[in-house]
Amino acid sequence: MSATRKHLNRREFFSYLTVAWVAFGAACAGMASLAFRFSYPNVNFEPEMEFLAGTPDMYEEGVDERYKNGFGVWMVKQEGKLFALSNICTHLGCIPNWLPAELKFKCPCHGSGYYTSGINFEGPAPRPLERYKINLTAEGKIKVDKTKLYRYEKGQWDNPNAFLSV
Amino acid sequence: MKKLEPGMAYKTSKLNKIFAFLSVLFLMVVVWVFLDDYIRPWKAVQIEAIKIKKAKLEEKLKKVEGDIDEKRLATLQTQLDQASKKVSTRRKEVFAIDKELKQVLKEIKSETIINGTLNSQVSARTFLYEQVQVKIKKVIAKGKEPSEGLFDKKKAIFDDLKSFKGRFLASKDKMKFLQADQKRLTKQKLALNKEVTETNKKIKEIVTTKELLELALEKTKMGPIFAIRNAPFVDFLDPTLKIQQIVLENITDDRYFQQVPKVDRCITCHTFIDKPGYEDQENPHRTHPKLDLMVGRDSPHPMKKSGCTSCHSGDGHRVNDFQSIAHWPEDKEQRAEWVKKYKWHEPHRIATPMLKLSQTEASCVKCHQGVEHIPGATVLNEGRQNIEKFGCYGCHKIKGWEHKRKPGPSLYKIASKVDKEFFKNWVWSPKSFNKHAMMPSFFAQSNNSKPEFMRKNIAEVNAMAEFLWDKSKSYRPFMKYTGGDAKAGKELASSVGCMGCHGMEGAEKVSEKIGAYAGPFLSGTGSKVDPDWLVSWLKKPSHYQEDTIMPSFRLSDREANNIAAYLLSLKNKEFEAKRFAPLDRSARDEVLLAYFTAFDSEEVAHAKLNKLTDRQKTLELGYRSVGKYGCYSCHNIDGFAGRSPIGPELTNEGSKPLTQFGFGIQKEVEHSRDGWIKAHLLDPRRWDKGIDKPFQDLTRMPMFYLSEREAETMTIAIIGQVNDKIPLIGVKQLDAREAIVEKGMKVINKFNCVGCHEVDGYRGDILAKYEDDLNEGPPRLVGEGHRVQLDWFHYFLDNVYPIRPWLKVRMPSYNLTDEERNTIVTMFQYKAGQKALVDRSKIVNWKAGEKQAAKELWEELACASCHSSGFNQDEPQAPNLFFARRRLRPSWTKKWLKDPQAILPGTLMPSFWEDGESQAPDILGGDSEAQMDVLVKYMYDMGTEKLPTKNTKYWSKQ
Amino acid sequence: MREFINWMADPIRSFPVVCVLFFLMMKYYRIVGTKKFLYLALAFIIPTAIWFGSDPNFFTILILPDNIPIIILLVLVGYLQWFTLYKSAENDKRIEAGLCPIEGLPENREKVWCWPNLVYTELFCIIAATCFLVVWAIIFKAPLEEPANPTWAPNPAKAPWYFLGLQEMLVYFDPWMAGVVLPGVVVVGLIAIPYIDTNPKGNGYFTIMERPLAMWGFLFGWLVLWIYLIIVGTFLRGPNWTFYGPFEYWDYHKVVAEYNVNLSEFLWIKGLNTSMPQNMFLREILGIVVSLGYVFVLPPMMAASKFGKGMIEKIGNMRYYILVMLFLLMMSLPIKMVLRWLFSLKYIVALPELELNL
Amino acid sequence: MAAKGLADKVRETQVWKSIFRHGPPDNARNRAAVVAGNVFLHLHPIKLKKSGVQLGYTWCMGGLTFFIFLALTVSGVLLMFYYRPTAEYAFNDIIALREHVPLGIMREIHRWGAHAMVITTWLHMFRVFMTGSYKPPREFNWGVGVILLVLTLLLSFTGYLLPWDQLAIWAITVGANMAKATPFLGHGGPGAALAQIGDFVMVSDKNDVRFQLLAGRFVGEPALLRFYILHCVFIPLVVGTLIAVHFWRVRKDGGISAPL
Repeated sequence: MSATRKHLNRREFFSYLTVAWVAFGAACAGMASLAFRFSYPNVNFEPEMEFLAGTPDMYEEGVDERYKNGFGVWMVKQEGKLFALSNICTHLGCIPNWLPAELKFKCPCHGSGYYTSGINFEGPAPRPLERYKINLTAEGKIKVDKTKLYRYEKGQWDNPNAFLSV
Repeated sequence: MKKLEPGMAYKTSKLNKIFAFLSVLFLMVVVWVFLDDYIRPWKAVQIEAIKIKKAKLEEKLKKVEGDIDEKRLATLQTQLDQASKKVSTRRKEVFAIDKELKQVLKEIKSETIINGTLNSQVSARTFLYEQVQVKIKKVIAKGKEPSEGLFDKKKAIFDDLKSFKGRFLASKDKMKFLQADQKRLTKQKLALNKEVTETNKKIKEIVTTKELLELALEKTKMGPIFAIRNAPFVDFLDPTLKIQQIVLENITDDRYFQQVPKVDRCITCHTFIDKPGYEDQENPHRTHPKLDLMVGRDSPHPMKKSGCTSCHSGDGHRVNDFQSIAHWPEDKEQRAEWVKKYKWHEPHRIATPMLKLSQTEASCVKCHQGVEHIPGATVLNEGRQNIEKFGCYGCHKIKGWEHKRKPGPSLYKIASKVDKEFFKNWVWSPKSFNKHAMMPSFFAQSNNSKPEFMRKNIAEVNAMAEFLWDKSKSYRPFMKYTGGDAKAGKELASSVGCMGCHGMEGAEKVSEKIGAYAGPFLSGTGSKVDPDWLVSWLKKPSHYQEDTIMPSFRLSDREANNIAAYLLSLKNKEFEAKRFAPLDRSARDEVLLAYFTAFDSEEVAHAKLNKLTDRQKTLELGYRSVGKYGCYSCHNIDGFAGRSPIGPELTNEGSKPLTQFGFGIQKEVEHSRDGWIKAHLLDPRRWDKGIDKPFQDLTRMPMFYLSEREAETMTIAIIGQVNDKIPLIGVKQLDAREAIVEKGMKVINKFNCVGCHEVDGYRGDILAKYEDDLNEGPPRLVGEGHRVQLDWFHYFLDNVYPIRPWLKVRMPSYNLTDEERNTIVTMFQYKAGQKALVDRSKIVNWKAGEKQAAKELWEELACASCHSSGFNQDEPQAPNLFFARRRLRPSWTKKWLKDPQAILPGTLMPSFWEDGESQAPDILGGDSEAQMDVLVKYMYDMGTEKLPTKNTKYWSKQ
Repeated sequence: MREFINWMADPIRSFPVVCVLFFLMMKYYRIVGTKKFLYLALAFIIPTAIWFGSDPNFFTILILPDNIPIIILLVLVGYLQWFTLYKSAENDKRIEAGLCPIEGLPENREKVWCWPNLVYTELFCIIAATCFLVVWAIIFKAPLEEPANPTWAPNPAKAPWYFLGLQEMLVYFDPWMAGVVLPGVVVVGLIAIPYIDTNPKGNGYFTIMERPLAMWGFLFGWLVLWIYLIIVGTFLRGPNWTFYGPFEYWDYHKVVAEYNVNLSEFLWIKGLNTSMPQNMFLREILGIVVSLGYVFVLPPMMAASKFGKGMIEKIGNMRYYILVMLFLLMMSLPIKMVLRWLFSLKYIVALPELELNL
Repeated sequence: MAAKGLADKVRETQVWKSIFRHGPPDNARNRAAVVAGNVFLHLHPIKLKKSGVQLGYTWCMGGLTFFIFLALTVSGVLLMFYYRPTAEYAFNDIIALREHVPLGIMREIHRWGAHAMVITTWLHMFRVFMTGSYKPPREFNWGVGVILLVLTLLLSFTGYLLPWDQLAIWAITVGANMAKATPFLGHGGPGAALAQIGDFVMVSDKNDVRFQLLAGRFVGEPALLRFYILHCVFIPLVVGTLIAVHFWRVRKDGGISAPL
């Protein structure tokens, strides 16, 4: 075999091998990404994010815990406003307790404390509790929509959807 | 062979080439997997839906834009400019306020920090203080004296706490002042900006709909963001095209081992099913056609509570293709269309394919159980009425139908009613006597017309007649037919109310319109019954049969004879001429022998047979034949009490696996449950066609000669009988009120009250006869429980007297038990939501001048001109008001006076207070309410406490 | 023609045909094992397969997703069987000529590098298999029927396809034989093969000439008693496990005249024309004797024959008897089949009192 | 050329060298090192007889069986993300796998893979018999192979129940009823009637081998759970172990067979 021929052979060899490995690598990566995608379900069966929470006249001034266990929401009536307060601590996602004697929400995990309004005042919580979208249906029932959040620090609590005037 | 490198089986270059080829192939396959997984039919449907939505929004937007008053908008715009200019002159002031506000905000923030610190200090010290308290208490509890140090500590902490509390409260106070400042300043600032804000508000009012529509339109854009969100692989982040589902906790799917909450994903493709405004689209993009009853948010069956397949059936879990859901086409055209469009084929291996669209109502029964009538389910109700009409429940047990009476008349005393010859010919072919007969035909059908079978059938019919006559009890009519005026009889029969239950020969058209089925169609009666029996029956039906539902019309002897004369004049000569073949003893013995050999050997059977006398043989065959054809299922026959009905139970017919339906060799019958049932109803004997069956195995279900429509509606009612276990919370539960009403409805249906009276819009069949003037027909009962007093009602049902003597149609006297009467009365009471009794003593309490005014009003409105009974001798046109005191409720009477048309549209009672305007403005100052009140009082004041009897002269005051 | 094939496909007729075909194939393997034969066979099989597939009834059964693996199996087995015969024929020709088999040529015994030769080969197979599997998965959906319902059995209720040979055996034997004993014997027999087959030849190369007994025996069991029965169970058994010809519609109501009689009934009722004895062992005496004879008398008798003597000499008594027992048990299936078809024989020994039927 | 330069550079980095302790396998030393130095490849000998790489001789059925086993393990583990072996959810989860779970062919890959493994196992046995490769010294490994074949069938059979549809439950019912007929151990088998002392029935439908297999008298939820555990944990462990033995013995018995 002459030197040139050997050289050519080598180039040919190299290009076939490159194609092979690139295609093989891409196909394997494709398979892996399919497997990755597989782990994200397309539908889920978690509880409804929207629910009806009775009528406005059901609520007394203060914190109402009726919808806390089923839907994770405190209904709070304060200063003529009714709002739906998230029960998830803004620190690390524990569920604070409502202490009626002290008029505050206290998180058992790291001691964050919130006022009735949801504003944090002690412990490590970085920001106030979130409020959910709340409005009245045509029949006068309260509808809480948990997909829409209102955050105090963004000035969203004044949004007309963040509270009901009662 | 080419030279290889040492230690090599193949050339490396060749290996590499193969490797490259396979890798590329592999890559292509992987790409295919991506695409295969990504491309799902429902995505295309959803994209189509977005396009439709977009088009709709654009259309709306155009309309809204057209509606906007451009001129006004322009003026407002200039106003806004002016306002801005004006406001900008106040810049200095605004600036000053802003500065102040900034200062206040700063102070608030700093005070918040102080406040927060103090608050935590207070909390911490409170805790310490409580701890010391507890310590002291514990020491005391041990009976010891706490040390001085402990008290000192307590005091120190308390002082500390007190001082912090004081500071905390001071800080809180300061906060309040600061916040008030902030509020004030903000208000001031706003006031300075007032003109601009207000103009803006006005502009917004005009354009807000437009802006909202534009916003919605923006969402339907399919731009690059849309593409990325729905791109393969990244579509787990937040896709817009996704599977939508409804999870129902209160309705379950049967997994045989377990009930599992139903999951319906139909809305993935039927995107707009619950959204009004898409009625004009083709499926799947169409709005549900009955949004106010089904699916709609405010309907009684909202989508999220009722789902889709709970009514439509089918496999709601599935979304991947049109086929897997088990869609089922309505008819041949749709089938052809689907085959072309979706490559549709009949679903295999799916327990519950979708119901045909026209049969969806079948599912109502799943949840609405134990009711006579399901509002809104028109076709289903019709089917159920047909089941009642043809008495399917007699032979086939259906849960919820147990209370129904036997569909056929009792045969206990048959011998005194018809003669044997008639009986045999009738049983052989009921339709040849009366083409409206509801009795089905067992004989001379497609599967038993062979001479050999006919011979045996004739023997059976003869034997049955002998058997029944043998069992028949004697009955002697209490009246003699003395002859009468047939013409007057016809007149009376067609007007007195017979037609509420019976069709009548000579009035076929009207009969068809009424569609009565509670009693037999009166045709050929003269060829059928004994004259004396007929008169007695007409006069007093319960004399012949204690539990008959046929009421007495309180006919005089003359009237009874006249009607009898008419009915006897109806003859079927052709039928009378028929002579039934006599008993063929050898055929009888053959059939009997077949019965005996079923369990015994030939010899034993012969011996058994020979032991019997000739008469015994005939009676034995008669007994067995009545059992074989199940006559006892529809008729009361002595000796068969307690036998279970002959047909298979239909309670769960709609869930029977398709493979268990015997389609035989009937290839033209559609291979589905409803296909089989309908074919079976139309011709039950068809399954025997082309099959050689022995005599005793022939299909026995008789021929009903149903119309296509009847068969279709009955099929729908039957396929709704499924065994889906719906949890209690999912089933329509009757509340106490509804349960009582339902109980009453059963009685009302039993006695066919609804054959004449329309009860709150339900039936009132005979009214079809009075289309021209409803007031000539039986009164429509609207809110009857509100209209009448219960004690009167109770009395009336037992002692019927004429209330509207000018009507030709008569309220008959029923043979009701006390319980039935009570049930009816309470039903009306609960239906109208009324209290039981009216305290009549409290109705009339005159105030000064009222009675005079009432009298004037009475005269002015000329009440007595129609309600003439008791006032003059004119022919009355309205009920006697002297008896209203016991009969009517005051609250209803006032409502009636106010607007009679609202209660009974088309009534002759005039509205004197139309739209609240009195026609007598000078009485009581023209106050309509007061006028009605006094008139009601007046009526009760003059009325009598006595209850009339049937002999009371209806124009009397007593 | 279709009628004829439907008629022929009935195991009564097709089983002997298959046996004869098997015999011809093994006898004339040198003709079968040529490329020319392969091409001729393909020229015949491919149009035939297309013709079969063009029948709607057969096509419906053919493309049931769960039957796809059987088609793949058939294609592979068909080709590989031919390939085996081809290789064997080639080798046997060389051996006859006093040469070593092809696998024994020095160039084939040469040692080669594992990398890249073997590693690449394996990788190719893996990629090809993956592609094949994925494409298969995309085209054919896995079957899923109605949710499990213990109150209602579908018709036919079939076992997974690889057990259909066993299920077919159930037609001829009681479950304890077909479901427990025979499969057990198959497994034990397979494990025992290397210890019985002491023929040192044919190790590592394809040959028939040098090990005829092993080849004939194994291939009969593999092709006829296993693969053929699976074909029958899959394609020819329909609702109620009734036989259906390949071109026949699976009508749920098809009824086949079938009434089977026990050997004891043959003996007492038909043969001796008396009533059945009360004692069950006396009643079944003929069957018991025949069965015991089959198992205990036949082997020594065979051992006494010339062939048997030769065998014993070669492999010893122990191996001989184990081999014969396995062979007899294997043959019990075709024997029972033939008896069923010829005489409608149900059980040779029928002791339902003891749940012991043979 | 540039690419080649880059490749060479990569090969000279410390990272590459720490992983691959040999140069490109184009000479004898490196070819040996590739196989010996790689945990996945060292199953192979460094050199082998030429017939061992010829597809005409090996059909590669054993290798494919092993590969499919691995593919089934991977796809099976992924399927377990979405499958709950309860009477309540099993069927719905299987529907979900097709209807809305991403990569809708995962179940198909698993099911067809299972069938493919049965086929390749059979064909492997077929080839091994045809080349007489069970002969000494490989008798024991043949036995191991037969057991692996049985286990493969059992794996497939236990998996057949998991979709919890009519096909599954009735195939398993038919299959499990065979166990009922086991002589002496099943209540429908010969000899079972002997195991009875007065009222004390030792072999009945509530204590025989079928009961043990199904944890009940019929195929119900306990059977589903049991088959799930057998299918996903127990049999794969046994198969894995035996595969190791099988491979080990292939090497120790002299590699892929060849004429003596």
